[in-house]
Amino acid sequence: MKRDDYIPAEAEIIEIIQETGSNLNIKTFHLKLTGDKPIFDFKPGQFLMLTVHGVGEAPFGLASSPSNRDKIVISVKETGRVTAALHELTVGDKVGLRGPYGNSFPVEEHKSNEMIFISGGIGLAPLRSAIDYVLDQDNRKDYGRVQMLQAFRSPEDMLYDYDQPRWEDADNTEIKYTIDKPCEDWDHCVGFPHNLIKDEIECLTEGAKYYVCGPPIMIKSVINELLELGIKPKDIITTLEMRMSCGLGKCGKCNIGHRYVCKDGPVFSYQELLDMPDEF
Amino acid sequence: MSNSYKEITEDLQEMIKLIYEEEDFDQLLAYSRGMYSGLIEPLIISRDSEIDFKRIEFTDKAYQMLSKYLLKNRELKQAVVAKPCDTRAIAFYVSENIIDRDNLIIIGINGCPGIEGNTACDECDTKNPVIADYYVGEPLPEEEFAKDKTDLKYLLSKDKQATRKTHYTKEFMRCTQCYACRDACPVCYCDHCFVESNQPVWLEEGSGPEEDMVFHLMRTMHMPGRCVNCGACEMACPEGIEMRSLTSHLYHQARKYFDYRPGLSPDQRSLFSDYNEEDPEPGFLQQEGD
Amino acid sequence: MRLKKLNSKDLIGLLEVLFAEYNLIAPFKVEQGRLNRVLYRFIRQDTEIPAIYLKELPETTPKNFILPRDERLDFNGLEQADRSDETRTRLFFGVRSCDLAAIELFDDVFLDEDYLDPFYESRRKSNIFIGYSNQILPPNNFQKELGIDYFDHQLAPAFLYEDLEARGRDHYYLKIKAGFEFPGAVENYLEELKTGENDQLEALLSDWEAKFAQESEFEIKSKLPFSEKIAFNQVDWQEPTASCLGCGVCTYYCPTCFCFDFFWDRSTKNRAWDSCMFSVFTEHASGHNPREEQHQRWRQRLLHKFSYHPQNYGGKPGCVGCGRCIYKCPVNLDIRKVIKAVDNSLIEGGAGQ
Amino acid sequence: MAGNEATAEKEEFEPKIIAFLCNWCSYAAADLAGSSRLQYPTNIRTVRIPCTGRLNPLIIIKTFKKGADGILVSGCHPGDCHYIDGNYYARRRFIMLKELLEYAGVETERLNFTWCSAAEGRRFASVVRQVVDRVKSVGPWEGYLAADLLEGYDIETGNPGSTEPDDEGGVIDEQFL
Repeated sequence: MKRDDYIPAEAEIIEIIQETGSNLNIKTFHLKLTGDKPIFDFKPGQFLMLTVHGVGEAPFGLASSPSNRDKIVISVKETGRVTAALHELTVGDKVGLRGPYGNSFPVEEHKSNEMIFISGGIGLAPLRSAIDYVLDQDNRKDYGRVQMLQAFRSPEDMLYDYDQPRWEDADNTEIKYTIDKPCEDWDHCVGFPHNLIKDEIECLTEGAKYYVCGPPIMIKSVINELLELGIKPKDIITTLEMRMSCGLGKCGKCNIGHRYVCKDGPVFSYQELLDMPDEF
Repeated sequence: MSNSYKEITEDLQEMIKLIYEEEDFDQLLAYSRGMYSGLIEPLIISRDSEIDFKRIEFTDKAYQMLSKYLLKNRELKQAVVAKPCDTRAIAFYVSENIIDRDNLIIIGINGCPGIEGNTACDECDTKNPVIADYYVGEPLPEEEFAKDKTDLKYLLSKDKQATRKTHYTKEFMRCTQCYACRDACPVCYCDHCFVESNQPVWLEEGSGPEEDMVFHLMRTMHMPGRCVNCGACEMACPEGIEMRSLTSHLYHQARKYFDYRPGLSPDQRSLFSDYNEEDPEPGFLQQEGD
Repeated sequence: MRLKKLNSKDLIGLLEVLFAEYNLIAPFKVEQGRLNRVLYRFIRQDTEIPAIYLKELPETTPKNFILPRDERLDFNGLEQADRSDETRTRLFFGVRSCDLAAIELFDDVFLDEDYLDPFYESRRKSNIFIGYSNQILPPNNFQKELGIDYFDHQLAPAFLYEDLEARGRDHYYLKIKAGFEFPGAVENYLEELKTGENDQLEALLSDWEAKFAQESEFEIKSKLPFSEKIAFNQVDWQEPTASCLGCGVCTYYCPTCFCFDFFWDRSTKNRAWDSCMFSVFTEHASGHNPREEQHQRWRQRLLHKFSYHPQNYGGKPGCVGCGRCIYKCPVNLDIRKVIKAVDNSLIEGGAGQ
Repeated sequence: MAGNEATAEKEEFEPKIIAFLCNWCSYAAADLAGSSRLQYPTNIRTVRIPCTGRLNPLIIIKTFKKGADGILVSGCHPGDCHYIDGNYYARRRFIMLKELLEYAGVETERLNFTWCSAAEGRRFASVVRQVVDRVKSVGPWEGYLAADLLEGYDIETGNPGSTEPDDEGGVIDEQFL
């Protein structure tokens, strides 16, 4: 019976990585609980509520794999008041942390399948937790081929360039990058992800699971494209982003129909989304 | 001689029947009685859904400003039943190019008998519509707005400043910041209100009483040259807070200093988007000895 | 179960005893601005007791005390409150059955085992509710349609019935349920019912009920929970809710609305009421808003009470039919008109039965 | 005894005054006053604004809320505005704002508007002295609300417990003490 769920635990920022250029400001924060308290165990796809003292609180997807026990990783795009205040903080500053909340990617259930990760911009952050979990040495053998299509607005908006070498030479793994508009010395793909799936990804309609995350319009267009290619709704998994305050299904902000994205989600298969009203 | 509500109701029913035959429009805005509650509520009905003209009414409780609903679907051609203060708000919309005059069929109520419990009606200075296409009721002679009327009529003019401060403290302590006053006000039409802005933060969250006062002061500061003194803010307040004296005071001071009353004609410039070299400077620090 | 009768003087005596024993909260008629309102108030001294006003339905409900409009989430303050038992129990006197049903709804939401809300629990646990009813059906009340009994509720250990037409000792009936004891001193204000008088109250209540039945002709044909699919796809939400101004007053005065938001006052975390009728309720920092239009917010409010809450909480309705949202609304938008619109579509859609 | 104690208290009271100075005239005048060694009270904290026309009246309302005891707004003389008519527009707003705040209970001495051109260093110094004296005469800022009534405010129910004549105050909420 959780009693102290609204009051955040104290955490400290141990590292800040500036991921992108200044116009689309994304930073990755490495956090650990003060007093070396052990990190709460979580599953890929879950999220936490981060409090910037005196400013506010917001949900952030956990971007590190659960097997990484010594720090919590989140990536934050500067859009509103809380994220702007968070971007002002420096290493050593204290923040509030509570969680983990929500369900998780069905990675256990999807063992022995091929895994395809399609991400749009900051949508790569929650997927990174699942990617690292799948590519972890003692999990890799349980999964088939891994394909990734990572879309960004422009080359300097790419995330996790320090992970790319590790991902690229993980076995039986291919990564394709794409940006919106062509620009010089860019030799990867160009264009929106839903137009590239047909020829960049080898789509199997059996034994392959598709993980999609990005801005709402991108999720919808990629899902439509996958359905056209014959992928079954139950094989398409996405994670939604809603405005949240409590994270426990009480404050009434994040519901789609009678289901709460914070408690029954944020991860939904497209099968589940089909019988939920179109309200996200 | 002022028109009775019954007469106006009957005239309105006739007039709207006539308009349904003669004019084409997309939506009608009028008043009617709630099916279950029996309370007066705005009737917003599209032209093609069938309408029972007998349900159209005008009573002493019809304080809601139908002109406010014009803003919600500006691209439609709308017929609206308009009290004189409504027509002033509409004239203001047209003068600020917020709404296209050709999209409107205004049914003005002449000699408005006023709304029960609305202190604004006691000091009303527009008994007849300012602009309209059709009229109901007999026009009342416009009371020439005597100079002294500006000081006497509105509520707290003569009291000492301390009593006004106590009055507003007592009133605004009840404010729950639900913003019904802003939502009911016909001249509150911004897309992004300062209330909901979080960059910059004008109103700290949480409803401590002083923050409520700051909200009302900031809202009132938008009113000079817009407020048509209709009293809808006070009538909409679920806590019965008396806050109209703030906007009413500025309404009368704008008359005193600039001889300006908003919404008198569709081609009028608004108070703050205009100036005059010889505007007065009351209370400014002039030279050395001031 | 014991039945007692008392006249107005006895009632005042009874309240004085309760005032000595408990933190007494009761409704008062207060003149505020241009409104005459009935509000719950802490009673500070016994001279205020005669001014208690029970006849009309209060505008506020125990919700203001149990889930306050503004609450500082002071966790360590909570610790002391738990340990110190000298905080006297609070006794709410004169609570209507629809408001009691609303408190029961809050208990389902905030006291469920896996996410127990400590702040709600500390304000809720030491409370006693004494019910009240008379023969005036509050305006716009449709609680019958949601299966809420006019004259009793299991959260109230005792219920007071006031017969406005009777004089003297027949004016008030007090039903005290088994297992509940008033403080001893109360006994001398209560007159034991003579034999054969028990069914006198039953008769009174049943013809009150008959009177109420004719007064409210509003009826919900479809069973709860309303089907989400049909409500989303086949109901024209725009037309019945076109006059809504989006001010959120309905949710502030609704006894069953509990949506909240956190905010920070310097470094302390606070909780305050929020409203799904506000435009920024679901607005993302990126500007994306799943519910742009006001009729979508109305759809959320109505379906939360008539579809989502019943689906998540075992079929129990999310609305108690008290009617406050109707006469408090600045444009008097009647929720029954919107319920009817959905009800009709459900029946046409075949899912009604 | 209380008399001089009050004045003693006033003596130490050094008002915090926020001065919104228009960059082209009054800010330059303040600069000139400084460079020509003119003495004037140090109570003002200057905020440079491009023109008085740029000053949103909400900023002034919020400045008082944040605890300023007095405010001075000074710009170019009407007709000399670097942006031609910024100060003309500002003038109407300030008149209305002054009327509103005075009506709502804020002493008129707290809110001061004036015009001061770049050459009037001396006049700027005397204006500041004048404003400091005016604000001192009304004492420190205690908020927009009558503080004594706040005791009765009962945040829990939002009912203003103490405003009823026969009521001495509802549950006192320590948040507001």
